[in-house]
Amino acid sequence: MFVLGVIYENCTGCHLCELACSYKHGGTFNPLLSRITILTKPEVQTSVQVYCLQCNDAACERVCPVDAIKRDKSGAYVIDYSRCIGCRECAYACPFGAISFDFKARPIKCDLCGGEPECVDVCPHDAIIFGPEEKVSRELKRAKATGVAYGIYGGAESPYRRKKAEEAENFLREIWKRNEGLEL
Amino acid sequence: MSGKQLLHILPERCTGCMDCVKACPMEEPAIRIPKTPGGWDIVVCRHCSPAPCVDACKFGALWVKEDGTVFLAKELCTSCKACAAVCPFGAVFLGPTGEMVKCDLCNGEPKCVEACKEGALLYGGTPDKGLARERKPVRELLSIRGFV
Amino acid sequence: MSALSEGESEILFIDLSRGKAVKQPVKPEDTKLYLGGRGFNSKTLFEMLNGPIDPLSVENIIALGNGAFAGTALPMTSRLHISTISPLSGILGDGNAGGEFSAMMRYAGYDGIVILGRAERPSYVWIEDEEVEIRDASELWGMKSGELVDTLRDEHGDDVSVAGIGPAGEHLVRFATTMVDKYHAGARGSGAVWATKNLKAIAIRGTKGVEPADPETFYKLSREDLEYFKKSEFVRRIYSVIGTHYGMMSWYPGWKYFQSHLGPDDLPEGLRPRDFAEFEVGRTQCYSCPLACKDVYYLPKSGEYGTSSEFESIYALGSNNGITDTEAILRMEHLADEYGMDVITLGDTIAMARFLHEKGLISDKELDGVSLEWGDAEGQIELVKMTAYRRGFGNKLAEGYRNFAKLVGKEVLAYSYDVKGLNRGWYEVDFMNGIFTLAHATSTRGADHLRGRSWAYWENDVNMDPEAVKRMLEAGLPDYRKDPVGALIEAERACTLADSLGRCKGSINMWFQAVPLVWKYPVFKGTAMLLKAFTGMEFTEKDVVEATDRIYLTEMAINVRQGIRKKHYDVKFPPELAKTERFRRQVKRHWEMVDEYLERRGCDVETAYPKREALERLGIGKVADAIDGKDFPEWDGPPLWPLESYPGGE
Amino acid sequence: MSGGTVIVGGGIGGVYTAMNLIREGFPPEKITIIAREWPAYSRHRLAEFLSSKVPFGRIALGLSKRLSWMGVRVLAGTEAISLDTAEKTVGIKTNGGTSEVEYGNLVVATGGRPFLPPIPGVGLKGVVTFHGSNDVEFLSSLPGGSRTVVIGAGLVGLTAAVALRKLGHGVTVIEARGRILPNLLEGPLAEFVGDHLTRLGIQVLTSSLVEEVEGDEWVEGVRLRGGEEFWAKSVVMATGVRPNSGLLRRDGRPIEVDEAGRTGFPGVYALGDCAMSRDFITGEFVYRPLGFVAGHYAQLVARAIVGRAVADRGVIPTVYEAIGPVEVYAVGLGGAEAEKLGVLGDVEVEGGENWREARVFDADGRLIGWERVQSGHLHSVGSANAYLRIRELHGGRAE
Repeated sequence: MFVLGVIYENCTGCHLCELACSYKHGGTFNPLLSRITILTKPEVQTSVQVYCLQCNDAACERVCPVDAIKRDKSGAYVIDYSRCIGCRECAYACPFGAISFDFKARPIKCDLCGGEPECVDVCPHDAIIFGPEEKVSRELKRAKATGVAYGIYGGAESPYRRKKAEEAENFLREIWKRNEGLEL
Repeated sequence: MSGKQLLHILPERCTGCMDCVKACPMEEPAIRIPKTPGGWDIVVCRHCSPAPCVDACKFGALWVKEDGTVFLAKELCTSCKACAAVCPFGAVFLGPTGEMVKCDLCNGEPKCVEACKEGALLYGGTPDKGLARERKPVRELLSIRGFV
Repeated sequence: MSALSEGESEILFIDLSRGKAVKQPVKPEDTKLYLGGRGFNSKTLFEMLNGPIDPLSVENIIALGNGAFAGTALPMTSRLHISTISPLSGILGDGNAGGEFSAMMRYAGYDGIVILGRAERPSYVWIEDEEVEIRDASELWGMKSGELVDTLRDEHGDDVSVAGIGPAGEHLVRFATTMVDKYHAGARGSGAVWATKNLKAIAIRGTKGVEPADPETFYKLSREDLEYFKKSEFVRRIYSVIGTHYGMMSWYPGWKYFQSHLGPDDLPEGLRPRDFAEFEVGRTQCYSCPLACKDVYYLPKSGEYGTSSEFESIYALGSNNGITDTEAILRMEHLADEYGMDVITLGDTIAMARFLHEKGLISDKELDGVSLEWGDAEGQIELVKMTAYRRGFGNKLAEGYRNFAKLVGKEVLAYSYDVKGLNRGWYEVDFMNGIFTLAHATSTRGADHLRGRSWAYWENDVNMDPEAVKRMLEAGLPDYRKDPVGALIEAERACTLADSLGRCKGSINMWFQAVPLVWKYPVFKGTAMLLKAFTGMEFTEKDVVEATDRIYLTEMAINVRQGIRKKHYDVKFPPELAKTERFRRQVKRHWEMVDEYLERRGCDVETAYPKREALERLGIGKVADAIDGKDFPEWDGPPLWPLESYPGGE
Repeated sequence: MSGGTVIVGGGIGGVYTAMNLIREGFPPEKITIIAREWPAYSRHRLAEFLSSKVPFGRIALGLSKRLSWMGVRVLAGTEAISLDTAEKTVGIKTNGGTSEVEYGNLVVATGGRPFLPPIPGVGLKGVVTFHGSNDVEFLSSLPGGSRTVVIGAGLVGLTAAVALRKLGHGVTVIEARGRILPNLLEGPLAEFVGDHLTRLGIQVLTSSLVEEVEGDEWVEGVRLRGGEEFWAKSVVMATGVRPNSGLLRRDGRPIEVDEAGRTGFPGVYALGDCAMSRDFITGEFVYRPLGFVAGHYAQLVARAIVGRAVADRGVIPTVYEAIGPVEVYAVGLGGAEAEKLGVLGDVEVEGGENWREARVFDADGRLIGWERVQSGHLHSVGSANAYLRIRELHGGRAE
């Protein structure tokens, strides 16, 4: 089963995923119509990513009084709007707030773009990943470990940040060298 | 707000104080808080769209107002209860006088929301991400990550 | 909300004197003529002002513009352009800030906000889509940027964006900034203008979103541009890691008031990118930007979080003052954000004060106990605070670079390395074939690095993608080695374009960033394609170029009314050097280049007024009507007030 | 009054036809309502009228007054006694006098009357139906703690029984067929309701035929075929409704109509408890004396009268009733009705501690009916789902 995961440690809160999502689902750029929501607080570079986890035996599916939510073959719970009565029961049942509403107050939720999630494609920092369950959970763990090393969670000073900056400095010098004598 | 205004319910926050019921200006309160084994449930009209009750009403007594509110015109209602038959939540129900009872959102200023101290009732426009922030795991994450 | 061409977006005029908000639909033809953002702002300023005016008088206006592509998925398009007559320079003063305000404006349905008049009491404006309310802000007055934003978010919700001013603006510090979402500053003194209007902030929430006329094409092109930056090794390994601290290695920051410039191997400990990385706790960026150029830092000594310490703040507050204490520099940068002041003018003004003091041109008596020793970090933190509140010596520093020099005495004006009141240090004309000095001279807001300078010789582009630079040259981009004036004009177009589109150009001074898709469709073809897809109107590369020229000449006309003449296109050197033959030759060369520039721009070579025929060719003959044959009092900086008449001034 | 519309009947069917006509742009002053009783009131509120003693104003339909204000001519206290479809006139009787009213279009909405089975003693004093305000007024005048027998365990009988029980009377319900609510619910669900009625102290007897209502002038009791006797001060006959179709046919059967409520006579329409109606699921015409059916046809007839096209699939029965603590939901066809219409396939029943649910399928396995009974609060029920499913499976959206 393919799943979508968001690596908190990588997310810088640029909101491009929201714009891509709202475009993909309605041809418009409006973060409020996005199926993925990044609540950000840029001043401390922190964010909370709200997105559908496509739970097993999902609450939204169970509570829908008109059976309008069904799991499709990509593993996504998809809302059948020909049946949906807009009672918002699914949104109240979702413990993560991953179901929001459009202008007509219809519930909207992540449908994994039929197996090719656009948000994964646009994310500039590889913070949104999509793949086999085991792989995604491995990535999440690795990111957590990196985050600890990087000092994202506070605690002891980390040599990691300095090292990354040093690498950047060195790479810059490398580029200068490469460009020496460059004919333009 | 360009969208429709919605009354949101978060039953997990309800403590059963009944302030909302007392605050409802209708003769028979249109909001009910039945006890459930795990706590309290909040039964109030969701103002669905497309609402099954509006579809089932053959007397033109239920319609959708411009702001999206599903409105019950008492004058046109015969208490045939077809609406109650198709409402999944029992949110339109038979009152003790034989008349049907249903929330009208107090013309856009719901008194129950004002009365609820627990934040179990919210009122907001759509589209809105407000509800996402209200969910427990999200709130916890927000506080862990230094938002609050 | 859909595309601009349908006239569905509006310009919001907030008249604080009358307590009224008036909306005017954006006409499609205006989009075609002025694009948006800086273009709209300059047009508004030209039309609504009838100069010359005192920037701190009630006549002045502030125009906020979000740029044609605001709120879309085209990366790096969330710059809010803020234009006014600058209290610092007395001419057009504009700057742009990041954050989410510009996207929110678009989502609320506005492509411009114009603030006029003066409110009776401290006020702020709350905007939610169509609803605009002027509210009492007596509780907010005095608040620093961070507290201001937090308070307004408590009131209106976590998702609102706030533009406003800090204490520096309230005290009419002439380089006070408009602060967006706490940490994003728009410079050139607009913050003080807010205060003269009794306006503390605008909080905005938009829900409507934006829909391009041809979403499919627009999104496809946007994705292409995004992918370019995502794939770039330079971005991934340098830019997203050290951001503009890259400049510390690359851009030769000034040392002790431009007495020398630090090369990559001269950087003292404490000023290297790696030193700043020690304080970093994360990276962030403006809305819809993939670059993450901004660091988020934590200051253990004061327990504060801050963000976006940039190259400019490090050189101006740090190296130019001889300060190498990393944490102190970050703290000053943070204080400048909190008070709402421009770090460059702040740092350079203090550096000039140190320099003049060292030369004995400022006596100890005048200092009132303030230390002006090179490298005194703690003392400088104190100076920053004094400046924001105009206390003691800070009251003079608050007048800003050239004005400060004027206060010290006419004779020290020679050490004010400014053009039209704005400071950028000094450079030899021979450096980079004259484009640095020429760019400073021709900038319509005074000496500045963001009006074309670095673009004219592809300074940073070569580091990122030499192949694409080659393609640009092949496509006809003028080569600065052969045609420096042409190169500069083209670069000015690029910057004007970026400001009008809402694209960011500040973070790395790069064509690729400023002009969408230029790496693939040189030079303005990509922009034309995007504009066409977005607005649904026909847009050719020629249209784009003409629009930027129209904007530039309109801005020149604004400055003409403020008293700018050809003599103000001059170039500054330290007075000792200026006397030498070598520099006299360079000055001569500079004026030759200015003449050529004016000629090619369509300006009168004698007066530097834009010529009627050029304006008419661009379809804005009415601009000529406003300046032709008129004589305006000669510019000598903005009118300065008696020091004790400023709020808090002593 | 040529060109005008005359509506015979001041009940739900008549009143709502008038309203819909006005909504369709028909001038109110060209509408005449011939009403024996006025203002119209809702029979659906009789039980509450009885048990909560609400004033009559609360069960009256607010719409009646509104129609008079709008200029609709209401001939109150008037009865239509004859019809000349050739001359397009209706003969009416008012205060002993008779006269004729011309019509352009005629809507027969004469409703139904309670069916009284031929049992000896049904004419005794104290034997009432549960159909009109006078029935309810009599029942509410009974001294507290009286004994009452309700004959017939349909929705009317059971709501009457519960209302009477609430007033403190001793109540016995007698049903001839094998279970209560035989037309509405499947056995296990009926049983569930029965259990709760028993808990309320209502005695329920099924498969019991009443042989005689006993008494001299006033009713004294009821005797069953088995000889068992029940002493009672009053008897409520809730044994069904028959159409008041006399204006159009003599045989006492419901008036036949087409999909728009037209009868065979030009310009004559019929709707409500006096007429047939179309079933959404099967498309068959059936006799279904339920309020919302009248409401449905009131829309269609008005549309047909103003000349708009009517393409209607019929009505999905949607029934809800609170019987004491039990809530009864029924959407679509019940097993009995499905069988009668020849479409019955399977019936599935499931249930929990405080609920039971039945799903009725046709021979092709498509859902045609859904029933549920429950007591106490349950967060949500599947009624909307059943309603949508039935609508989807059988010919799209109901008009």
